Amino acid sequence: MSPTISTSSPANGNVSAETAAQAARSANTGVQSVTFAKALNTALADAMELDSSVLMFGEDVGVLGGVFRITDGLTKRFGSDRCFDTPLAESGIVGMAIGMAMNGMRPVIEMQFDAFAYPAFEQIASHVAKMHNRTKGKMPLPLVIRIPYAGGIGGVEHHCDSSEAYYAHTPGLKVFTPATVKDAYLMLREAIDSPDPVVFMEPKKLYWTKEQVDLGALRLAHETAAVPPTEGKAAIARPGTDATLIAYGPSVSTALAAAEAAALEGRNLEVIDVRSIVPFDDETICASVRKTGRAVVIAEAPGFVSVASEIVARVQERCFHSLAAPVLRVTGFDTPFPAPKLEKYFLPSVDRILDAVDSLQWEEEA
Amino acid sequence: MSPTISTSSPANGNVSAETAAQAARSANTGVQSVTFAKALNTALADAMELDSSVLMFGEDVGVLGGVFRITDGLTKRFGSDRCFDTPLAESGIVGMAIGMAMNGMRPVIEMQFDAFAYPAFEQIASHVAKMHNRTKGKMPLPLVIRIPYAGGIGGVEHHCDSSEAYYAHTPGLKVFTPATVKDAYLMLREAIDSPDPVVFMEPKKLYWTKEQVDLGALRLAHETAAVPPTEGKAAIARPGTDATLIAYGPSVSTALAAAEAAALEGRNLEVIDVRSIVPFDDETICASVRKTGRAVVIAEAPGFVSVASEIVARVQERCFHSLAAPVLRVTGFDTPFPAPKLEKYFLPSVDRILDAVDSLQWEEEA
Amino acid sequence: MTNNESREAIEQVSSKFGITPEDYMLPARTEIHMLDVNGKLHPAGEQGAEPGHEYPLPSPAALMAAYEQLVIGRRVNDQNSALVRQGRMAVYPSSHGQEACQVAAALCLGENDWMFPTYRDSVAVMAKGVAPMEVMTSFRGDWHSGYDPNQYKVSVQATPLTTQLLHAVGVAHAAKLRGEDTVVLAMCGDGATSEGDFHEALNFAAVFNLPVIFFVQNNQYAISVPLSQQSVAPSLAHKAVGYGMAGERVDGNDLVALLSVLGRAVRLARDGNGPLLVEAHTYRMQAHTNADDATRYREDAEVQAWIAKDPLTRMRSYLADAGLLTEESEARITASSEAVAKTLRDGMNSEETPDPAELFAYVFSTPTTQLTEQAHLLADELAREEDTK
Amino acid sequence: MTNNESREAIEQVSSKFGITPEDYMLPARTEIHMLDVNGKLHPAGEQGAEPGHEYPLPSPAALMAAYEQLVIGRRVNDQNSALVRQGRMAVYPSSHGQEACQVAAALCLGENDWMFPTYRDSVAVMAKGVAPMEVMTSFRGDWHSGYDPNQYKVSVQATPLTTQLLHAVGVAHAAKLRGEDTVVLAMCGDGATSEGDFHEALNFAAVFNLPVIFFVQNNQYAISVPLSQQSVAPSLAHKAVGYGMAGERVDGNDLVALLSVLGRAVRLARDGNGPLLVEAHTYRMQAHTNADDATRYREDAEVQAWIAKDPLTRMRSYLADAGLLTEESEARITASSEAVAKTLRDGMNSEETPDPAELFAYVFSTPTTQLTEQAHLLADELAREEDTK
Ligand SMILES: Cc1ncc(C[n+]2csc(CCOP(=O)(O)OP(=O)(O)O)c2C)c(N)n1
Ligand SMILES: Cc1ncc(C[n+]2csc(CCOP(=O)(O)OP(=O)(O)O)c2C)c(N)n1
Ligand SMILES: [Mg+2]
Ligand SMILES: [Mg+2]
Repeated sequence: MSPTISTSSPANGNVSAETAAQAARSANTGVQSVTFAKALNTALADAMELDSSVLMFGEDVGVLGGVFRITDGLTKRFGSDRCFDTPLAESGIVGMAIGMAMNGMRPVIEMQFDAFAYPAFEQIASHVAKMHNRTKGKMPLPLVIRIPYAGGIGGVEHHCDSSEAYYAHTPGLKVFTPATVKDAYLMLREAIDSPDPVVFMEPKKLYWTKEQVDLGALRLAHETAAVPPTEGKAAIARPGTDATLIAYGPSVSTALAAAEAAALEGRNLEVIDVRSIVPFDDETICASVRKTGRAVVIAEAPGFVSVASEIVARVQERCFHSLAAPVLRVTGFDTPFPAPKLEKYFLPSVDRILDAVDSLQWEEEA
Repeated sequence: MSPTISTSSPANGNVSAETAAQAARSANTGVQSVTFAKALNTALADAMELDSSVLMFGEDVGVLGGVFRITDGLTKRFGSDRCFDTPLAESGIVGMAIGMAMNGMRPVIEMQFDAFAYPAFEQIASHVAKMHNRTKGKMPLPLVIRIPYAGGIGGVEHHCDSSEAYYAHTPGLKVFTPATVKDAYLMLREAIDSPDPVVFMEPKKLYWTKEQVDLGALRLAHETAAVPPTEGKAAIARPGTDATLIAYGPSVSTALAAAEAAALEGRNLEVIDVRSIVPFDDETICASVRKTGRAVVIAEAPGFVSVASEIVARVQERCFHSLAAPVLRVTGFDTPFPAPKLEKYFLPSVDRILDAVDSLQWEEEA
Repeated sequence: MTNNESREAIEQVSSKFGITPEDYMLPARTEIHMLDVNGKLHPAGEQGAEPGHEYPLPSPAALMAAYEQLVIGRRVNDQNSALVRQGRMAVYPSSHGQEACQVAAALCLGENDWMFPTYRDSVAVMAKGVAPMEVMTSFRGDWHSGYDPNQYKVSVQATPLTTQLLHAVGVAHAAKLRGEDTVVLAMCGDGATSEGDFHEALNFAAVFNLPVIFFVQNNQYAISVPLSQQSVAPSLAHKAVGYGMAGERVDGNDLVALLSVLGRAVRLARDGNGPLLVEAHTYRMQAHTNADDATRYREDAEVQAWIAKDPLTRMRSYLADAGLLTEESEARITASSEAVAKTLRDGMNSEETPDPAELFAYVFSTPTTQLTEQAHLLADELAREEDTK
Repeated sequence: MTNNESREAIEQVSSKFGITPEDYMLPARTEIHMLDVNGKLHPAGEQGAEPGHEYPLPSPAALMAAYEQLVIGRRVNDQNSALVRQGRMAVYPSSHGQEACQVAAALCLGENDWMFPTYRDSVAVMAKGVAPMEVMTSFRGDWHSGYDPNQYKVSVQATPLTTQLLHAVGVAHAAKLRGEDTVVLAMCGDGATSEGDFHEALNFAAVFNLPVIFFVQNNQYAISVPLSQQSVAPSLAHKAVGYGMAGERVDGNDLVALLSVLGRAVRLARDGNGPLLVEAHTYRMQAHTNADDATRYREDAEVQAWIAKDPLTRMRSYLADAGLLTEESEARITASSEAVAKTLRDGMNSEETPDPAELFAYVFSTPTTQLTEQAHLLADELAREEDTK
């Protein structure tokens, strides 16, 4: 390991890094078919290029590029001081990241799978979330914990947990989860820029989804602040009038599919992509529910004491008089995530969402 | 450490244990002023006396009797094979308890304070909660994790977390929390008897509260099944008609005080003590809300994605047409638990509950 | 007091061997190895043993029984990898190359002794007697675990790394409290030694003086991360002294040495001398799982070099040279390995699929009201689906 | 490669000392001690040092500076305990008896070096320069931490045991990546060594070859649990070899030995030889905190025996005998310790109370909409309360 860290930003005059950066930039120019994984990878690379204090580390993120290849090529491009493997210990990874953030770095760390972040829970709940507050802001912790989460990939036990509730319930953590390729890029850049710690939940079933996106333009838009921030901002994924489906991460596509199906039956559903669980966008969501008068919240995690519960609670508190029916939930069951052959029964499905929508007491309108 | 474990039940003919047991029993006979801590201590002793597979271990629970003295005297009475200190490692404590439960024991373990259970989070979420399910019931885990929790004692950082949401969200864990001296005894006995793992949350501010209780009679009632089970059963702590306050653990006394204050103003509030967070008693709670038409949920934990959120969500889903107003929450703020001098502002107070009750849209009745 | 018991045990055993406790706890200067790469027995003085670290040759019968399991183990690994390639099994982390460790881990234990395996230890699990199709339940994706741990004294194959070592400690502790002489063997990989639970498990076992063998298969990689980035200790076995227990390292591709080292460890543990840490040096010949691409992080030359150390060929040469392995016995062993392979193939063909209602059946001993409601929701959906068919 | 750097560093340093890497990593056969209980210097051959584990006597100036801090430290401990007894401070975990460790931990570091203390290390925190009243913020119950870690290069006093060792590793790693020669000293107790984070921190520091001194104050108890129930290792310093780093143990009531051992550790670490583990044997003379009752778990005789080893009297005798400590210097030192005590007493009298609005101000860099709403709710309540007064 070399004793000094060289920023690889072009300004620094590092020729080979500059070449790599240019090559990367030109490869990203123009509208192309881009995977969610590639968008995340590019966001990391762009952030690392811009700021030499951005580091990436975790298990298998170096030469291998991560088990999902999200960090592919970063070690090669930025060196093993900037993107590297650690010994196999999640509490160690988070704890070391805390110290690095205390000392001027902006670490981005990867937990290999959702359930494998649990060994780090004390470091996350007792330090990542609290250091800024404990020191009255004198010791902010700008770090990002990337967590591939949720199911839909036929994964075995411990590889499919939707663990966002644990983090969302812990004051001091921001919790983001993108559902589109474009948001994957923009929200990860925003997370890295954030002065506060962000738990960045990546729906692993989306890694291989594609969209037509111009990553170069997104970079420019982000770096010139030409795009509105996603932090604390839900997105209207599909405008509608009759009822609101509120979803995030892996459930947004299911909600959209349900809305398509409902449209065939003559119901025009609005779909909201929550995106930023903490901070939460009451405004957009309540505006939608006040307009439609009906809402279903969709999430993969077991429903009990979940983010979905919170959304239901908030919506009924704030929109009570606009509601024509109770706010319903379609969530994972209150069971451990099942083995691959059973996951289709566990996960919120289009049919289950349509059933919930059907039960929103439409008869009373008539 | 002696190689064999001797059951200290009288049947076994162990004279000194028998004498100790008799002494303990006669000391507990008759209605007396009993602290919450003493009720827990007696429940442990009674369970250990009855069943030699019940073990108690953790940090400082041996000679010291625990930092809250809940295990006081157990090592002396049952020997250091039955109640003992471990090295200082919470994941180790929970992990070893899992193995003991796999091999015929019924361990009861103490986490010294709420936030110090976090190092054990992986063992709890990935094994305690899942072993029974993973093995299709072939490997049940009858173990109890005792966690002193919540504030109200002027404790320093990490000593006052209300962490029940983390456990309640994790399928496979039962979560109990008593609010009365009688329930402290009965619910701990039930937890130890349960074939399923129970996270037993003890509101530490109640440890020194007293009630007139006959522990001997409670023991008999429990062991002859002469009392109805508390698992999955909420209690009506105060009957009322105008609105329902739903609380648990440390918040029940606050809710009762608020109800008393409201009574002076002519409002007759029903107070429900949830007791068993998992499984949850929809029946009792919904019956109350359907009757009163109004509800406020009270809990110390930060409100976002909390048990309180869940209760609000369930109640509005199930009682929507009976509700005259949204179900409101009075909870801890979405901040880390504050330093001692600020905790009074953080904790749900009688006034804050009364404010919430006042805003339940009474005007529309008139 | 527990602690005194541990201290005394270490002092007694080391004085029995005529060495200091520290010398007893530190591993012998080199790993223990008995067979060279050609299957020839190393001369006694060159087996790595030293005072207090002495290892006798196992009996011919034990060697032959182990060889049979070795052949079966290799067959199981290759059969399962084939089933995965054919898309008939969801995932299989192969222990190809590590079969000597797998077999020794199972065979060193008595009937009432427990084993705590990982995802990679299916061969050890079968060698301890678990029915092959019960092992396959999880790799087929039917349910998380398919056998009854109590029946076989084999815990579930652990996925969250290192967590199982603590369960092993608990099982041993419970047995000890009841006065049973159960020994527990807990397995993990080189990568897993970095987790905090490794530390806590070894310490608990030592402080409570429990009969647990911690058996680390150091196969040089944790997915893509080589040992050198996992630890810079002289060896993983050197960690033992930090807990007050004995550590030893052994050639993990040498079934003879493994049987001897693990066999002695089990005897020492059963006799009340407390836990031991055994590190076996071996190599993961294939990718981490079928989902992994090992060419991204290691050279083929490295893999090739380990072929020369294959545990199976070494053991076969040794047994043949020793006149223990005849053509008939070889044929019989091949036949029994083929029979296991057939069981696996046949099992994969059976079309049994799990019942969705079981989702709710085992969360608790009795489903809660909430779970029963959810079960009805699903049953109702499925019934309506049936109707519309 | 990181790992090679670590390995090479250990090989180089041990060959420089003319011993094997293993001998360098294992602690010297006995603890290092320089002053006997009467403050007489042990003869050089009886200080515990051995080849590769050699410790020079610190300079007179360094000893005098340390003695001053020792006197202040004792005064701070006793003043704070008094304030707690008087109900003027909420809680104070005293390091009475451990002041030599406290002082050496602070004084071995350079200005840009970082320290990671625990709840018990207030004296070390002050000795590193943190203003006394800023330390008191948390013990008064005003806020969780009262000083700016960056300003003093002193992290917050950690409560969740052992977690801070990993933060120390991170700080060292960041500094190293920027080419700075910062050394980091991370403190914990004997009990804390049992936590998994201890293992992970030492391993990370070793693998990345970071300049971190892990300094364990083994004061024999974790609340009520004696060391013998925490570990049965030959010593806690023996854990080092399991990570490939050097360990040493030292008399923790001997300020001279502590300064020498920690001073050398800092030099070795700064020179790129990687992390070190130093275990100091000392004793917690008072209860765990004011909330604890130590008579429940230890005999008074045991406590009394440690009075004879008091770090302060030993150091005073030595300096007086050596002619370094005169009546004037003693008077000056007493005066400066009284000044600190007065600052503490005065600080406790000031009636400043925290502003409830601050509850919401520091959760994030900017309060979220939700927090702002909640802040308004509270502000509104308080305003109404004011009104009704
Ligand atoms: C707590 C935890 N973190 C991460 C993982 C993901 N993971 C599965 S296997 C593995 C590598 C394990 O390496 P090693 O312990 O050497 O065992 P091997 O696979 O080589 O047999 C990793 C990182 C996991 N299963 N559990
Ligand atoms: C993770 C965690 N578990 C439990 C505790 C409660 N606790 C506070 S101090 C202490 C004993 C620590 O002993 P040791 O490490 O020897 O330090 P000492 O107090 O003796 O200085 C315990 C159990 C804690 N603070 N953190
Ligand atoms: Mg490995
Ligand atoms: Mg201590």
